Amino acid sequence: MDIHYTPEEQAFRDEVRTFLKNKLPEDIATKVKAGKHLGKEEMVRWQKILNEQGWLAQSWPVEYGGTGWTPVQKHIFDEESSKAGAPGVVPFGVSMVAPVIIKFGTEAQKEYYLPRILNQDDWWCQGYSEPGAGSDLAGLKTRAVREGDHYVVNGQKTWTTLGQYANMIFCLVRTDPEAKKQEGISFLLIDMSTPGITVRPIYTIEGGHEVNEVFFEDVKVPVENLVGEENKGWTCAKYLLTHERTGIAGVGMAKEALSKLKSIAWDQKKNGRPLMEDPLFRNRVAQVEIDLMAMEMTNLRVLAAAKEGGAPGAESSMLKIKGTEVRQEIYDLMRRAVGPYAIPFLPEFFDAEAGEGPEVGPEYAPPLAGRYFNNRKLSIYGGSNEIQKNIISKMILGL
Amino acid sequence: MDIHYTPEEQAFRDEVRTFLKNKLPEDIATKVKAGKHLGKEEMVRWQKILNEQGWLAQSWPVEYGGTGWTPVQKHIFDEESSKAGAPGVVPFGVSMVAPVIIKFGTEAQKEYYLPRILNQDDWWCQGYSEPGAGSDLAGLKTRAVREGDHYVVNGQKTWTTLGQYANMIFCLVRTDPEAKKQEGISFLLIDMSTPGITVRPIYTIEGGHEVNEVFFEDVKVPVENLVGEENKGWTCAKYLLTHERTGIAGVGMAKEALSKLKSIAWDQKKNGRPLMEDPLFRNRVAQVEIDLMAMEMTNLRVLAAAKEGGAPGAESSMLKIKGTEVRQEIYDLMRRAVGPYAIPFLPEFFDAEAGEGPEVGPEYAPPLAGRYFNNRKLSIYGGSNEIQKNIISKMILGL
Amino acid sequence: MDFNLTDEQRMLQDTVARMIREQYDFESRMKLLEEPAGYSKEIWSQFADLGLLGIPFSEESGGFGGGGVELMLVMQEFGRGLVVEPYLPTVVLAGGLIESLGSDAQKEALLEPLIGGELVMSFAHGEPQSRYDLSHVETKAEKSGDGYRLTGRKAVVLNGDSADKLVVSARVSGDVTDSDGIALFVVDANAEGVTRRGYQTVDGLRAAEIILDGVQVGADGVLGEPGKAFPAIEQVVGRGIAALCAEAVGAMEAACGWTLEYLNQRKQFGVPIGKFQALQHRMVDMQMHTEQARSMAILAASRLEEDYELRERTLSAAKALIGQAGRFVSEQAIQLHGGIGMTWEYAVAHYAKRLVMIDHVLGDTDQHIERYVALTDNQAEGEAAGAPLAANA
Amino acid sequence: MDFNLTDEQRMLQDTVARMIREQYDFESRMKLLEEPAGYSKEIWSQFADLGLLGIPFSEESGGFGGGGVELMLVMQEFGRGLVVEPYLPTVVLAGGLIESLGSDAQKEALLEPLIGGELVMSFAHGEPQSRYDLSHVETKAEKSGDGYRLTGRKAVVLNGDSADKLVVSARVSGDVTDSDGIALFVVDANAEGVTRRGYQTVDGLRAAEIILDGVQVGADGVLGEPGKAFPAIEQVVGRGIAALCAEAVGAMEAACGWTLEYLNQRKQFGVPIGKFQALQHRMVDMQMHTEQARSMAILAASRLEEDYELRERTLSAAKALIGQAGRFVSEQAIQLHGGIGMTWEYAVAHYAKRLVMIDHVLGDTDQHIERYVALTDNQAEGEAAGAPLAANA
Repeated sequence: MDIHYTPEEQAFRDEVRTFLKNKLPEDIATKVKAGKHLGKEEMVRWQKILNEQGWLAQSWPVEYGGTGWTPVQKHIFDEESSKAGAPGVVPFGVSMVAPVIIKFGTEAQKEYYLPRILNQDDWWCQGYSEPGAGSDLAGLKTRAVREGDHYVVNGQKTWTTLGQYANMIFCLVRTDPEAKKQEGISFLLIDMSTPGITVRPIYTIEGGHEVNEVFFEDVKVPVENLVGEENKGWTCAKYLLTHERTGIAGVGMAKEALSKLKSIAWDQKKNGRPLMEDPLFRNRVAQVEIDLMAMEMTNLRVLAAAKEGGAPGAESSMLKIKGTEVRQEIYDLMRRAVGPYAIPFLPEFFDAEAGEGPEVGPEYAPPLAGRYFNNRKLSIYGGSNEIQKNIISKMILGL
Repeated sequence: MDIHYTPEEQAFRDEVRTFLKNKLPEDIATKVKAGKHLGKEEMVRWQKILNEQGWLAQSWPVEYGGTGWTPVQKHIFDEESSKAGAPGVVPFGVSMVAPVIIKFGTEAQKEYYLPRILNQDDWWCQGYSEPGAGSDLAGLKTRAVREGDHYVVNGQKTWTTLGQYANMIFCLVRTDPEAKKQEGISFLLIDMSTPGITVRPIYTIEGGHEVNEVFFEDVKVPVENLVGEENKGWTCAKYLLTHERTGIAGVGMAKEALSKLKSIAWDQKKNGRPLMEDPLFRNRVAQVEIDLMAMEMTNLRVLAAAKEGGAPGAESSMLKIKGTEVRQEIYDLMRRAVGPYAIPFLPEFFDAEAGEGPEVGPEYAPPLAGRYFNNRKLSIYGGSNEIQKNIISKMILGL
Repeated sequence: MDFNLTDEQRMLQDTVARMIREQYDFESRMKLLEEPAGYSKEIWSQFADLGLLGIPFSEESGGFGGGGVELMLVMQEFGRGLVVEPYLPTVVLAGGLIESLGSDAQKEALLEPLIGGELVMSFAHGEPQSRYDLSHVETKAEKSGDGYRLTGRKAVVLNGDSADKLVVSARVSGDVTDSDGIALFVVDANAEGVTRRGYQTVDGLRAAEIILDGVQVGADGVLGEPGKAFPAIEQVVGRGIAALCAEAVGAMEAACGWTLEYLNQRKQFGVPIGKFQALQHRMVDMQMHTEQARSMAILAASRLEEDYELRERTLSAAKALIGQAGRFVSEQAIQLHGGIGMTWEYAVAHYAKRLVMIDHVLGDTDQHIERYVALTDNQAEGEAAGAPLAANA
Repeated sequence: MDFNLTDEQRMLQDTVARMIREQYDFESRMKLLEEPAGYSKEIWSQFADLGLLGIPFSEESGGFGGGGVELMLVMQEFGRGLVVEPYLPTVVLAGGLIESLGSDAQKEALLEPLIGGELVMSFAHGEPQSRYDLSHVETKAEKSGDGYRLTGRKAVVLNGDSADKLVVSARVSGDVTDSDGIALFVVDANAEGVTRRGYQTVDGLRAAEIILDGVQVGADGVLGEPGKAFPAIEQVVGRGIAALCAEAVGAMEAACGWTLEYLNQRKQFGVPIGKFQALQHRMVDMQMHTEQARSMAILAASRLEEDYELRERTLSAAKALIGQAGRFVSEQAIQLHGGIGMTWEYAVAHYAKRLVMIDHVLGDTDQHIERYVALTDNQAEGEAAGAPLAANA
């Protein structure tokens, strides 16, 4: 048992650091570190750089252009990326639809879509959730009816993250309404420019626009866009859901957030002293830091098991819960750290460089309340933490 | 709306104070304040004093010797009693079986039992729980078969508090095994000296003996000891369970415990300063103090509603949960306050006056860990806090 | 002890409740945010017509003569409706200071139009470095003619962008955090030297950063004895705290109500999600926090007229508990709703924002527990711990 | 990075696990408490025969040469069995100090019988006023002949009642809480002037108050350089902390195991109570706390040989987290069991007591978070926060 990186892992870490130092655009890193939103151009620019380096498709098999990294290497990459202020890779193409295409797709699908994903030609989004079906995916209602060499799709998807940028969507649709709940579902790839598709923004609690509703009205989808067999889409969906999720704990993001919290708490004054020297506040920061330390170790243990071939299984549910709790706690402390300056709502500060007129509070303050509220989503999406506990109690505990 | 006591209520409080000052035996108060166990003699002695004053039967109708107090008066009495170090009245006779006898008993039963309860001639205990049925009372198995003018009782009761002192037990027994769960149960009064009854102590986590198992083997109980109708015992049980429980929040006890916690934390030193000046510990004490303040107010609101005739109903479940949480937190802080001196197990210190040889830690320390562990029971007995939440979610929230 | 409302109080409660119910549904409220001032002048006039703007003022000042309980009843309904009108800054804070310290002439000149709804005011007190410390005042007031000249900066002044007049605190003597040496001034919001940067707040209200660059105030603008304003500030802020506590209780009730409805209506795996025990128990926890908060709001309202220590200890305890309860209720209301609770279009998100932001106004949980401790340890310990809540002072 | 055990480590683990499984079931363990010394001399001999008493000692000292991981593996199994034998005081603490500071002669005289199971020792360090402060030593050592004379009082000395010899700390110079000026002595437990009051502990172990009334120690009883013992004490206590963390993880596993079994077996309202979602989620929380604790126990074991700051920061972090996790698991294990979990006859109660008491030994959660903060703020902030866990020092 040895928790240290091996010499190879250390060399890899150095390589990642050098790459980030040389290739990560400074404007992007600055925005990420300030907690500001990135636009599409910025995300695409970074993903192109990663692709040039051959580091975009971390979980693909090597023969398709994957990195062949071990879980520990992925962890190192995530950690260094967060630390450097590199944005996370938008997962819908490279980490979600691609593995499904690789596993279940036809040769034609692989040849067409995979290079386009790597080259940033397509922006994918996800059509899973529906208004009536949240954590209960099998209850979905969007219908696809075979008519000749097309499916005709009608229905509605929701919580489609960054759908406003997407030209492609992968969808779960019901192809056999008679079948039992999880049967009769198919996995379709749909071009967003097809007539009949409407995207409507959903504004979230903090005023941001990350998610969308997508409406389908008599949308014609060629049958060759079916992945896997008709009515067997649930297999694809399950594969995707249980597909190894190295980064689910968000250790790198949490560390970055913690480091930002500390710098804010050193800067803020309470009764003339840094807030970081307030015993109560300092204790809370230490608590979450220790919790994060333990979680990182738990994450490494799960990764190591994954490397040995042990399936991460329900352990990733634990990491999801713990990881979101830790991050939510950090965002909460950041909001509280700035006192009354958490109150102003200055959305122009989220994206742009600076406000006009007299500044309002310290530069780091404006996004904090919004970030706290926005990150309530962490314990909701990707299967709410309650659902994760149900999974653990079934899979690990046998209850 | 006025949260102050009326002049009448103030006068009553003074009366209670004077009574306690003059009549509460000092040896008893000292033991209670030190967190030591009382013996049977001490409890009986105090209850006789209360009875002489006419203050023992607080919830009985006046015609049977009750006080006729309002809920606020009962609250005042509880609060002053706790403050003075008066022991709580053992509830099984005066507060549990007596109201059932008054409501459902025959004239003969009332005439015989009620004076004996007031005079401390009988010590009652409760035969409700069974090994197989915890919070699910209706599942009980103890059988009573009518044979001539007797019932023959077979079965087992458990968690019988202070059963070791009792000469009488009131029991729920199954008289009709064919009936649906909650039907076919009867309410019997049983003399503990009847042949076939065995009492076995249950020692609890901290080493104390408060509860017992009671075994019944062909125990003959005269039919005149049936309360209410045969097979309608559930009505008595429900009446008893929902019977107004003024003191359920334990405000007085919590205040006493808090005051003790504070005096311990002022006495204990951490890094050369009183522990009470440690910002983190002080914050925790303040938190629980504020929580208790809110709970007392909630309790008063519920009492006021009860005075106006509004049934306390599920509100008492809220008070039960909150009251036990607050007390458990206080006991936890006391244990933590004394540091390593929570470790020694000195049961002779719980009851006797002082140990031998070199003293072990401060005088107040020995019972604290035991008290913490023993009081884990608070969230379990009388319907666990989980059961209380089920009740609230059904009764108040309609879920 | 008596928790019943008087007939008058019940009438007041009914009046406000009806108005909120009828005119302040969620959609209407969201439209008000787009008004130039961030609230509705029309509704403000209705408040005036109903007498609400005079609630806390004495009858001599033309008010209703209401106490803590009346204020609580109004604010609780405002909390239910997420009311955005500037009741707290105008009526409770600025108005309260004028009534407390103002000369007869000032009261007459200011309170009458304020109660009538024609004059909207704000209390410009907090500063960029003050955090929640009430005595932290860097803004300087220098003698100038028979008045003063004010220089400094005020931060997150609620409704400071649209107020007609401001009550501004400034220091005439002492160190930055001394409670002695603070003075109050009535300043025209458009006076020369006043620069305001207004903005929306996270919870849909309005506030402003206000720069005072040598603003000249005449003798008639000096409120009370210069340098001695702190006790009045503390007392009026205390009333503000009680008001916020009551507002929070109203908002918690609404958030619980929405959540309960959702649990009963939303189905998953074929049953209403309110059938899942883990969610039921969470709902119970929300309700219990709300009840504890309600108790503290009542206690705070009931002790506004008590002596300093008991009053301030109670207010700090109340604000501390309500900050925690509000956060719990907010977070769980969102969590139990799932994604929909995260959306701008859905009321729960806005209740959550208001509740969390209330903890950033007039001192947060941490600050008030600290203050509670400081005020408690001043007293004889035994007394403080064992004193019956309902005991007369 | 590699979480696999070596073959030797796996063998060690299997050996201890088998022994605990076969000889240390709950009933047998409860009988041991009635032994005169509070533990079984026979099992102690078996530990010696299996080589367990030599685990942390170097091969030159006749030990096994094990590191943190080996210690962890042994202690974790001890935690599962609620082992009452004095492994921590004798082997880890007293033995550790002798190996760390002892002369060759002292090592030879003491470690050989200790590893062989013939000599049982204790570390008499804490005092009535020291709480968890390691440098608080009031006991005085005064020069006397070529040795010292010890006067003072030691508190809650684990297994101090039955130990043959004690390692006693006493002050040769400096103020009560100075880390400089502390010396260590080997004292015969029956020496003149030593009075012991032994007692059982809440968790079924034994401890003693020890009064030293002018106890004479010869030159051969002085351990290391007088006045310079503190760094060794800190390091050996650190090893003790790692040991307790591992023991706690074993006990948490057992408590979770009992609870899970109970949830599956106990029926209420006609179904196993493990079908109730609120209880399921609580069980998940217990499991998650245990996993987090396991991670910290591994981290603590892995960093025993790192440099001072990293090592001590990690140990304090681990002890802090494990104190909290242990309390949560204990309280919930009892709660989920209901009444039965409160009974002396049922194992869960005893796991709970051990877990809660571990937080009272060698520093509790509060003390270690405070220490973690002090050690962290010494460092460059950015480094401390962002440093990857697995980074080589």
